[in-house]
Amino acid sequence: MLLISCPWCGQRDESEFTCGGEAHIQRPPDPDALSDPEWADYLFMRTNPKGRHRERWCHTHGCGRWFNVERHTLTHDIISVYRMGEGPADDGDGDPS
Amino acid sequence: MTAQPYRLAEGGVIDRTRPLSFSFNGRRLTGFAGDTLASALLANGVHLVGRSFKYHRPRGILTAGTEEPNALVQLETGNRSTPNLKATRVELYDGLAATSVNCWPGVRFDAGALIDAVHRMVPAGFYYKTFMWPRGGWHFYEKLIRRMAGMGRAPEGPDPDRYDRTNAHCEVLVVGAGPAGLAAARAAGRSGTRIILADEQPRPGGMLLNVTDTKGEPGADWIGDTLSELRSMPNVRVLTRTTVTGYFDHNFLVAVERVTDHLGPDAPAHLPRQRLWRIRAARVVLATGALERPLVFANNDRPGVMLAAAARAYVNAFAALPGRRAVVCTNNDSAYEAALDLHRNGVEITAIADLRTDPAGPAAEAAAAAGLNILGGHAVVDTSGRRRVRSAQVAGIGADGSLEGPVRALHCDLVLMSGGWSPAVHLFSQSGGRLRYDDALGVFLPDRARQPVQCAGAVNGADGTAACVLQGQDAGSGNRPAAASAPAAPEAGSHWPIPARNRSGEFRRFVDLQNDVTAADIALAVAEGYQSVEHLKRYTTLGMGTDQGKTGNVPGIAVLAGSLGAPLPAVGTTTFRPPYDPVTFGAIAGRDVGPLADPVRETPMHAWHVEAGAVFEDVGQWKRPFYYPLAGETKRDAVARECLAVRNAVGLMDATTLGKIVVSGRGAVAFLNRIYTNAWDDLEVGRCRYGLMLGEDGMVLDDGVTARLATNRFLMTTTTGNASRVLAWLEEWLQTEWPDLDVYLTSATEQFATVALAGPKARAVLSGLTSDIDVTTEAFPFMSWRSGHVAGFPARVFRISYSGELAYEISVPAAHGLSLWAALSRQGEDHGITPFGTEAMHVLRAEKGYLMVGQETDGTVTPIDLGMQWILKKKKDYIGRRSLARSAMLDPLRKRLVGLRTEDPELVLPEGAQILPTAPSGPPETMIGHVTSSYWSGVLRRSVALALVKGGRDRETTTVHVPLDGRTARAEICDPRFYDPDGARLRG
Amino acid sequence: MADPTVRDVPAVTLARCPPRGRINLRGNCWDPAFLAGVASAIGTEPPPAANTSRPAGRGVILWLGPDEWLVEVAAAAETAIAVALEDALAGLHASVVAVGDGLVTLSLSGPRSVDVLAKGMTLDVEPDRFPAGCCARSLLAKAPVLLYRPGDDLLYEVTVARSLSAYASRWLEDAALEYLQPA
Amino acid sequence: MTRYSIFSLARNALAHRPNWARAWRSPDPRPAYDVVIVGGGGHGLATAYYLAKEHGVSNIAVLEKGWLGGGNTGRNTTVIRSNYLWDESAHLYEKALQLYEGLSQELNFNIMLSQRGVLNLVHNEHDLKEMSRRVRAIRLNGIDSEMLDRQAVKAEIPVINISPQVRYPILGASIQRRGGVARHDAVAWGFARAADARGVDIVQNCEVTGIDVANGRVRGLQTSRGAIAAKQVGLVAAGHSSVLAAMAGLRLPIDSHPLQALVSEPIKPVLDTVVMSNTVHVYLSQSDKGELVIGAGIDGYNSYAQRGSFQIIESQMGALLELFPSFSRLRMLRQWGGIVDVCPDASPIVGKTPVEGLYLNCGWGTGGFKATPGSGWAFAHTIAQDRPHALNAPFTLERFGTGALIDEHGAAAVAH
Repeated sequence: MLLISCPWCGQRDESEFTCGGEAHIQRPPDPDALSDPEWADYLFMRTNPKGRHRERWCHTHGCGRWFNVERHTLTHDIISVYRMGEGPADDGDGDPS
Repeated sequence: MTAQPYRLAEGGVIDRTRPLSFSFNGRRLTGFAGDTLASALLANGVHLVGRSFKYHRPRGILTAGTEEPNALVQLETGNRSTPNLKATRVELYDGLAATSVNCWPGVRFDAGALIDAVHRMVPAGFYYKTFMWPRGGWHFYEKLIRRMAGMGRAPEGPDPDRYDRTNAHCEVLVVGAGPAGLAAARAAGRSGTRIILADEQPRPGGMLLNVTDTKGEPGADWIGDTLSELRSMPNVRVLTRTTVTGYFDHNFLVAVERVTDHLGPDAPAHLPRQRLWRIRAARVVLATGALERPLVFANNDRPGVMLAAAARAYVNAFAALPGRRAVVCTNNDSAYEAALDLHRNGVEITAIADLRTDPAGPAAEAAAAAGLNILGGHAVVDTSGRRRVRSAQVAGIGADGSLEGPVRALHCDLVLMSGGWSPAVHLFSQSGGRLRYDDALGVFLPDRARQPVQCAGAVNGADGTAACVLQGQDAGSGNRPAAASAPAAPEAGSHWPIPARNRSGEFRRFVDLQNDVTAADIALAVAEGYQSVEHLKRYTTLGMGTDQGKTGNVPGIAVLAGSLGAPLPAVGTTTFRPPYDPVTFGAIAGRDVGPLADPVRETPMHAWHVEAGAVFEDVGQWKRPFYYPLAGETKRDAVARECLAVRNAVGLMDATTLGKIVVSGRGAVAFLNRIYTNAWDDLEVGRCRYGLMLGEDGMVLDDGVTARLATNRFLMTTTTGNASRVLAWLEEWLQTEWPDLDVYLTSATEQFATVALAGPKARAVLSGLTSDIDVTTEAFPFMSWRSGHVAGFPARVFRISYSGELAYEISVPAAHGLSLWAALSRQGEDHGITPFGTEAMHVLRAEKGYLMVGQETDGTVTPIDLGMQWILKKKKDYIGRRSLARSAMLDPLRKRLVGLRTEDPELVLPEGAQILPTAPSGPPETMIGHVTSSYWSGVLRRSVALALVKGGRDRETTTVHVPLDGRTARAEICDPRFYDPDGARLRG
Repeated sequence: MADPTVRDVPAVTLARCPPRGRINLRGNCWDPAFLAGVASAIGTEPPPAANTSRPAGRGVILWLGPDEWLVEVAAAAETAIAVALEDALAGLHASVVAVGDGLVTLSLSGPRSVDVLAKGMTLDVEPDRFPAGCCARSLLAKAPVLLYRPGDDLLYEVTVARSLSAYASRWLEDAALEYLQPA
Repeated sequence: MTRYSIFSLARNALAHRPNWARAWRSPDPRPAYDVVIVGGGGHGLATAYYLAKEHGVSNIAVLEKGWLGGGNTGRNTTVIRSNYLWDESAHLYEKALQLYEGLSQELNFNIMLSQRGVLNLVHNEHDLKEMSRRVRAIRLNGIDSEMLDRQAVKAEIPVINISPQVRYPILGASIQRRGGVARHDAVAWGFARAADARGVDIVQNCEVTGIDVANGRVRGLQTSRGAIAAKQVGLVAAGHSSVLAAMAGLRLPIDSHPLQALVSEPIKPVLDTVVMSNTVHVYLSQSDKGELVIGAGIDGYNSYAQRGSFQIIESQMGALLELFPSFSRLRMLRQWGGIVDVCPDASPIVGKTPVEGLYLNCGWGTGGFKATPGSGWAFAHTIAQDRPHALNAPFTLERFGTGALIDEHGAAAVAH
């Protein structure tokens, strides 16, 4: 059971959150300009790393905000938490919130 | 009342003033308050408690705790019957009734024991090598095997007991209330922060409870003092009868408190039977102690063979003698203390066979001083006796580990064994902590932790009470506990297994007593190539019993290492996983069962529907009226009547459950343009528009009508089932992709009660209930909305229609929903107003060829497939647009929506029926589509059906074949708009 | 922990509060105009700090999210205050939606109220961790709720969607059962 | 290879010492192979076996990072069935089921296939319609499937609660009688033993650390036990597909999630079929040992940790007790997790890659065990012929570009 630090509300139990998968996948500004495989890369292809993973979570049953989490997919340690539009914290293992 | 022939006259924690009557396998016996079932059985001289899993061998009581592999019982009968409980953990209560498991007809004479006679035929993994004939024959053999397997029985009938689940937060969780745990809790508690101390026993004290002579180290007084200090601290919560059983990520631990198990079926009904604690701890101190290991010698499984420390516990804590004449076999000092305690209480210690050639030190000296017969370099190599051990065969063990000298049979009724102690590292390992093998101690110890956790006491290798207390204090104060102290005496680690005196004995050296895994099985697995410790476990079932290998795993690893000729640490351990001790399903589910299994959501008009006799349909968590049968009506009758009422007069339907979302802000139009496939710029305030949402993959996600309330304010509706999903999805786009758009979304689903009023008489009914809304077509045209009052309540009225008739949806604040419904019913009486349910709604819209999300769509259907190109913007982008242009989406043979007209107008095709281009010729058939919606249409006096068919309406007028059960129907592909295709009625 | 030995007070009391007016308010709390607009309509600025509340006239304004608040007022005042807010915030990026009918508030009080809540909530609700005035959205068992502690006593308000109120209420009754039987 | 039978058991029982041959060798890897299969689970071992048996490939290695069968093969809930909606899936899974039906004899290893029937419960009107669609399509594909009403469900499963008074009453079920369970470890061991007998080198404790690609063609592998050259490489490592593919520069439409399962203590037979419910989200069967084997859905986050969150177990138990209130006093004995590689359409990828000589078999999500022999059979064909068999031709990586997905979310709404 993860304990996730919402950048707004602080530490809350995983059950209040929804995981939205890999973060920082931008919707292409001009989809028509893309080939089918390029569009598929946006739509379906994922990094799915074993290690540090930047992902989106939503505090669904709290403040309702989406935010980013950098989490290790093997240890489940949360390395950093940062708001939408922000970049991840420096390579420390501290929790910026 | 029967006597308790093996009960000591004094001592122990039992209360001799409170005798308790109980039965075991139908025999009436007596024990005392404070007894476990095991101690009470021993006090009565009962040793044969159960039968083993595979060979059905007689088994007794090996341990005094959670690690018990043998003494499993079925407690009580009927709906409170509980299988596979460890007699060593069952607290005695008056009237307790227990029976042995896995034996027929009884524990003394068990037919299953025939297997034991042919045990050589059925070594580990034998079932992989036979039962293969004939092909598919396993299902037959399996029935026999299944009957033989399986231990106890499932209860009969629903569980009458209640279970609780609760959450707790603390700064320090201390697991185990032995000396280390008590000291840790006290040290932590003095800081004033929140502490939880959990222990599985009814009384704190741990192993100290089993010791009478503490030789000057902390003892009963120290426990008492510490406990009273802990109880005086308001920040400390002491949980007894509570087993911490799972250690998960981010210091989340699960514990089970047995609240009333010790009271039996007469426990107060308002109390939960068990409580599951979900604990989030900033820091954890594990003071989980150590478990004594058995020794692996021939026939080490007979009733009367017991771990030395267990025997000591029975004598000291329960005043129950496990025998009168004992032989001791050990490879370490701890068994000497047990031997001395038994000796002091009148048990004759025939011999102490010590695997160490030259036992020395205080333990051996004390035993020698007491006149006990110590045989250095000796071991018990076999036992005899059928249902109870009658003698132990003792022989010398040479330096090379082989038998030496003559084998002597020593008469006895008890064999005590000690193979050393294994730290209970289970929870530490579950937490992700690494183990290391300590050569000096010969054990796996906690090494690097992955979470904020510390180990203290015997689990950390500490020896002796004083050392445990010191480590506990350190850990409790947040300091790193001192390193493990040196062992009192080095152990002989090389006698796994102890040599047998003959061939047959070689096959009877048990490692896992519950699953009947022998040293020979392990050797066989190694010989066959199952050499990884995980393969060994799976091939032999070592450690997979209800005791989870707490006693057998380490000896098993040692035997494996011996067979491989590898050092023990190279073999490693299997992964420790939750739970440490089995957890009751009911406790895991908590109160999420029965009426609270999942929320039931009801609309404000629910009571009316119930009163009207509605049959309900589950749509997500909502209960929606499905149809309203009159007396004697079938579903088809009722639905037909409801539909005709809407077509010919007027009907009303509860539409409250549809999702409603207020979209407001300067960016609202831009937002809708991106979310919906059609354009929203030109929608005037006061008007409504139908919209279709796609996923980014181009597939239809949801649909609904959105009304423009003000320039920058819209009210969007969604389908019932998708309401929360759509809101979440919209929020995700807004927050993550388009933060620049000035839009706020607010759910208004629960704020309003909504009634759909549909049918040619709808206007007449509505006009009678409103004075401030002009309901004429000119003033209030199709696809517009007005606000005002209906039946005196502030209302928004939307002129929209899903039935194809003149229709209004009237929304009022939820509190007025029931009154509005009642007012409409009264007002419509003269017009024949009829409540209709979701099924009639489905029929009405299908007659019109309208799509229903979830029925015509299944996540693989595009708007083009549905013939809805008209709703797709040509130029501007929207979610899902690019996906519609992918090559596979342009395939002319994609399945597209059509109508189906059955040749036999009376025939209503089953929904889900598959469509073939030609008459069936035998499987596999070529299927070109399926029926998505199909109903009897009362107004058309024939069946109507919608279908998704390859090629779609290009096939119009062709005949397709629909295989039904036992016959094939023919139908013609047609326009899906069966009724009023031009829409004259809904605009009227 | 609460002292369960206090006599004459039921261990837990569960009640359904009378209907209230409630307004869901969205806006940018870094925009002085928004703050001033809200203050002019309800007498106080929205609290910027997470999980806090402020008295607002005879009602209260509760933090729901960084740009979202719930204004609680008397039922009869809901429409007027919503209009006042809308007028005060006209032209700003803000949203005012009356939601009073869609929500139901249950109150839970008594020395064991914390224990009852803890059974259904992962939130740390002990009095010193969830002080007077604190509010938070979370889950009570399977129902999304807004928890609010108005004062220093052990009274907690659980606000839940109307259609889930029967579930929440039944759940709390069931959870409280073990504290309500005679010893 | 000693032939297994009742007679060989008897011979060994009477022998002074048992004399069973090793089930498989433990060879050191050779420097080069014609075909290297990465992943020593059921799918990988089956691939190697069928390559050797059906296609005469003789120089094959299977590389396994840990111990063979230690991934999802040894962590699933052992359900086998072929009742899939879409033709493409139905044909592939049916091939697997047919191979399963003869597998014990073929491998001379009892995989304990128990065709005790798989029931999919239905709890609402919408699901009734879906069931009708599914059962009819499956039957027309020549695969057995039936619809049961409420009372028939009770007849099949006497211990189930069909009361209409519960939260989500049971309205009916579909059943595939040829479905059932098999012993998961035995499938891996049986294929391993049979492949080894045909000369396949099964190399355990050999982790692949790199894939050598030159001029668009695979050349070999870097491993923890040295470099190994290979003409063809098949990646079949569920739970690590993305990691391996990345070594060859490929991105996959896959997310890896934990899938948890648990067993009860062993009890006497109480449940003779496999029961699944998508609506209340649980599925279970009773093993021959007597344990109830229970599974549910995946955790929502990406993970390679083989463990998940406790809340999944809690909701699974609530669902179980809704169907079987009398199981409340039984106890969870063991709990574990696997890593499942999930594709957006809940269907696998079995086929070629943009790298010549590199083949991919992954994305089976929660349902890979039931496909094991069919997957291996079709993948072996794909490698041997350098083109997919008709059975796996639709399951390409390219489908994510064209949009020709095979959406089986209905089939996998609950993990299995």
